[in-house]
Amino acid sequence: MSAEAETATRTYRPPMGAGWWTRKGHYFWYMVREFTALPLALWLLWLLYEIQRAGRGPSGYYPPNSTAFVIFSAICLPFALYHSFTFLKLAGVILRVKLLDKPLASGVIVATMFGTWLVASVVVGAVLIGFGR
Amino acid sequence: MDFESYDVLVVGGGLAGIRAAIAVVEANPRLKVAMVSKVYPMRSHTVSAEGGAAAVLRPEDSYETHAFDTIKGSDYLADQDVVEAFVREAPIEVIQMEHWGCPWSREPDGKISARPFGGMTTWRTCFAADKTGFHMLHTVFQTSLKFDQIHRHDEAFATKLLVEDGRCVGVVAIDMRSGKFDAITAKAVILATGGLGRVYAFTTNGNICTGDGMALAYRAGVGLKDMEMVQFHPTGLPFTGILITEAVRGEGGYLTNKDGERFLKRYVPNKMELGPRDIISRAMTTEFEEGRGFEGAHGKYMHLDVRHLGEAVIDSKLPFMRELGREFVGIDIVHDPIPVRPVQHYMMGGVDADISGVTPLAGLYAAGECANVGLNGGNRLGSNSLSECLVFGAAAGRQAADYVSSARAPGSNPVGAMLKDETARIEAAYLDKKGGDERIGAIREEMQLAMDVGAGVFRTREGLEKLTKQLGTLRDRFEKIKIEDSSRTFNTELMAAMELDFMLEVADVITYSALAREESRGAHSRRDYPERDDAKYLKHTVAFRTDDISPRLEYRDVRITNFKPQARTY
Amino acid sequence: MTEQVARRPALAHLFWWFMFSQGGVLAALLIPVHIVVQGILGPLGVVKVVDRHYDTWISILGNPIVKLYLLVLISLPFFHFAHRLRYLLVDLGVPAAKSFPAQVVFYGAAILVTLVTIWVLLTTAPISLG
Amino acid sequence: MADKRITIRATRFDPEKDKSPRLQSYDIPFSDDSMVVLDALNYIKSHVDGSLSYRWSCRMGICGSCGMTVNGTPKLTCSAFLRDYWPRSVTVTPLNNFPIVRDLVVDMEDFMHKLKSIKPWIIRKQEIPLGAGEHRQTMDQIGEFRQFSQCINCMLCYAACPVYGLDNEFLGPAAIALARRYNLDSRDQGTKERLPMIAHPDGIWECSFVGECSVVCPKGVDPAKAIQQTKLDTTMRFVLPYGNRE
Repeated sequence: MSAEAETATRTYRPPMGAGWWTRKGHYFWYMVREFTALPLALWLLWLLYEIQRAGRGPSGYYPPNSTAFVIFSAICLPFALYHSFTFLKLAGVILRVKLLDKPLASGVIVATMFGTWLVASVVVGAVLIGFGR
Repeated sequence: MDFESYDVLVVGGGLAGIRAAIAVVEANPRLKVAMVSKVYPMRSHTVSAEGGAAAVLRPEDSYETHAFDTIKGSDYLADQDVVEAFVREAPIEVIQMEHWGCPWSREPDGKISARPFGGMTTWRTCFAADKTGFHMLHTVFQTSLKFDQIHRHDEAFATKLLVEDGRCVGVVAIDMRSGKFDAITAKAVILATGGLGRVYAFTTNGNICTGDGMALAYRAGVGLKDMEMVQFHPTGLPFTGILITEAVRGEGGYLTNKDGERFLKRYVPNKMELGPRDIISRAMTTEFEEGRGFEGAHGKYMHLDVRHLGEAVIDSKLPFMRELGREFVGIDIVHDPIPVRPVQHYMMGGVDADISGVTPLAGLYAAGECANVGLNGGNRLGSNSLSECLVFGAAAGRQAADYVSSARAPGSNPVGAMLKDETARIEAAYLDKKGGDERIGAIREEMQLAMDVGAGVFRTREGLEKLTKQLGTLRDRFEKIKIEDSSRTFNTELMAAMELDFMLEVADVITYSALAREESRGAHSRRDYPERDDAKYLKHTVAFRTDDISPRLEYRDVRITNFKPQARTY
Repeated sequence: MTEQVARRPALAHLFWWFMFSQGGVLAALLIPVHIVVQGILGPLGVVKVVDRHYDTWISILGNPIVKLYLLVLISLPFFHFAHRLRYLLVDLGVPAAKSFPAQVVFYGAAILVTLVTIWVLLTTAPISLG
Repeated sequence: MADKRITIRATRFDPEKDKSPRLQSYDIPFSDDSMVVLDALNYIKSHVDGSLSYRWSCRMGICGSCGMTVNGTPKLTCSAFLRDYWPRSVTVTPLNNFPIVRDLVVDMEDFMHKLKSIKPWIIRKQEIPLGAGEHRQTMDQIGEFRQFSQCINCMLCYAACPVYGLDNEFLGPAAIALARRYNLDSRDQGTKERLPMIAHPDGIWECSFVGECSVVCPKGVDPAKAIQQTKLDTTMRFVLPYGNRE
């Protein structure tokens, strides 16, 4: 079609609307996935604050145990798990690993990702608990 | 008045058209090419071709056998010099497609693989799984994008060939988007508009296959050759007409009737499922008539059975068939037989053209299904048509490029007048017409059903004569059609009306050509003349338009070189 | 399309996406266990956790490997978060979040968090291998 | 059996008359269980209202022209069966994220430009002559790109992509998948030449991996995967010391 014709006819462009992500379950869960960044960021900032607080010396240190904090963590946890689950699954799908010149099935890669998650969690958990008193 | 002017104009954006356009700029990179297509090129019906493209590539194979298979398949109606040139060019074109990126299926050593096909004595059908046409079309279309000399006019419908001083100098086309009429001029025009399957009700052809190019040429005074030769493919899905590729039989599928019997042993005992399409379609029709077909909600059918091939072979060689079965019939071909019945598939006939696509009208060329270069005769062998599009598309492109180096540019004065006349004609006939009450859809459906009955697998004098009367009545009713769509923007109803006008024209030619050929040859099977008659009809029918209802028919000798006609048994 | 000629791979985008993906992996692998142990089980007294007592906490914070681990754990995910939150704004109909100033703000914040983390880790507990 | 009927609501828009699109209702016979949404539209055009405009051709899911939004989801109408909706009504609207030209017809010129911009053809430093025969390529090598070569340009992925909907500058799923198809072809040497377009700010980086493109793709192309893999490969080219090679 010539450029002239393109301008000669009017088209209608339906507006997208900021609420597009409410139209479909898949879009909604995508937005939830992206939103996980916010609670996780807040939780890490708390951790950073905790570390900084330890630097003020032994006299004023008290362990973190307010109910509000537990509730905050409990809210963050599902977001963290959702992030882990989606990220590892999607990363597993897109990664291409060749073993002996044969491409590895993505199911195997996803399983490996989840396995790594499990091992990392056990190791970190063991350190956090093992050095506790 | 100034018009967009090119050196070569290609009408049609399928495999033959795009191949021709590329051939023009390869022959001379300074040439400006226009490609006018009523759809975006990748929608062209080449996309639906499944099985493969024939070419002699394996050392065990030979040009002679490919030529002989093609000529025997044509029931000796092919021009043998054309076939001999074709079989030599086909491998070069298949390699060219490979260089352009076509994902041909391969042998373990990385060479292009081949599969057996109906009527071919050896494996020579190159394939890209079972989406060969799709892959070839997208490959050649995407490759064409690198040539800035090719200017596309997508979704522009050509309504008339511009003829000035006895030579073709362009087309009048309506831009679908704006509804604007334009004269697109060029020193040469290549028609590559594809087939006319929509003349029939039960067809594998897409909605766009309406014989436009044939009608355009016919109206410009060019003859249509061998139009009685309409191919019926044995294996279409009932109701939709979706094609189940011959490759299913090539890979070892069985055709069985309701008694579970491989009935082809009575018709083509030596080739069985690898017999040619015309004979197998007749065999199936005969079985139906004798009560050995399955009865279904959409008519009689046979079983095409690939269950014994196993899932691995099906998934590597016939994945699209499995997809189609799942998607459109709700069966898994790994576990269920496929219901099939004969379906209109291809037009052997077409615009009278020679080995280089040259038509009798100076400056006009034709290639692909819309042309008849003399390759397919009375029956085309499966997988010859994709190769034909490449070989003769390229030939027409080269020939046109050569011609335009010495041709002068069309003058704008007569073109301006012709554009005005054509615009006035269409406006009067369709857009500004008042008082009509006939629906396009109704006339089209009646034409299609009448063609199915009157000009189907088997024909008779009574049937064909009745059909000419029906078509005449429909033509009269067409004069009284009503266009409800008054908009200029993307008026598909106007396009459908013009397509129907073209279809009524070519349907007439099919019918009169079939009526006059009083013998049975290839796909043209007359109940009243069941034998081939070489003494009278080893000839091409060439139909010319007259002011009368019926065309004027001429006969032209078939060119025989090395293969004397003999009985055609398989 | 004449603009095509001027097009170059966007190396800045490439770098930020690389950081985003690294941060995403780390966040996915490590954050849940920290939340579970330090955020829920510890405060509820279900298990003994290293941050429940000043001396265990400060001694482990002195370990250079732990410092490095915490730096990676805290800073890298922020590049992930910055990227996601920037595009979350785009998704919510704020195309300005694609602009260069927005990139400076979001990725700058991640860099800032990294610097603060380094400072906190260096000033909190003296490095000791004990 | 009583005559079954079904209600089809279709978008009508004539730029010469209408300011904005509206829905028109048609009550038509649902005479055969094999009927698809496209058959319903064809029935309307042939028997009820000849002015309804839409594109279609092969009605076997390969030409890619009959993509529309059916009850909110982008679909090829030739393979969307009425029986899956009946007795509910079926609402057919044009593909989202494209300008509407007329009724159910959208403007896809934008994609045609984008397709060309990613150089979807084999690029070689040195062409081999035709006389030398074919390039050797194993089925495993074809397997590397086969999935991405299945794209029929039906535009369902663009209609499903909110990134494209929010900003049409985004190169989009099909174009990137096709670029990857050529990049992964053992015969091609053009990855570097395609890079400026692919790794452009409006290219792969804009994709936030919503993934709906892959959900709606009727041919299993998985453009989302193609895009993320291209991000990863492109990043590795620059991050790994030996990455920026051809």
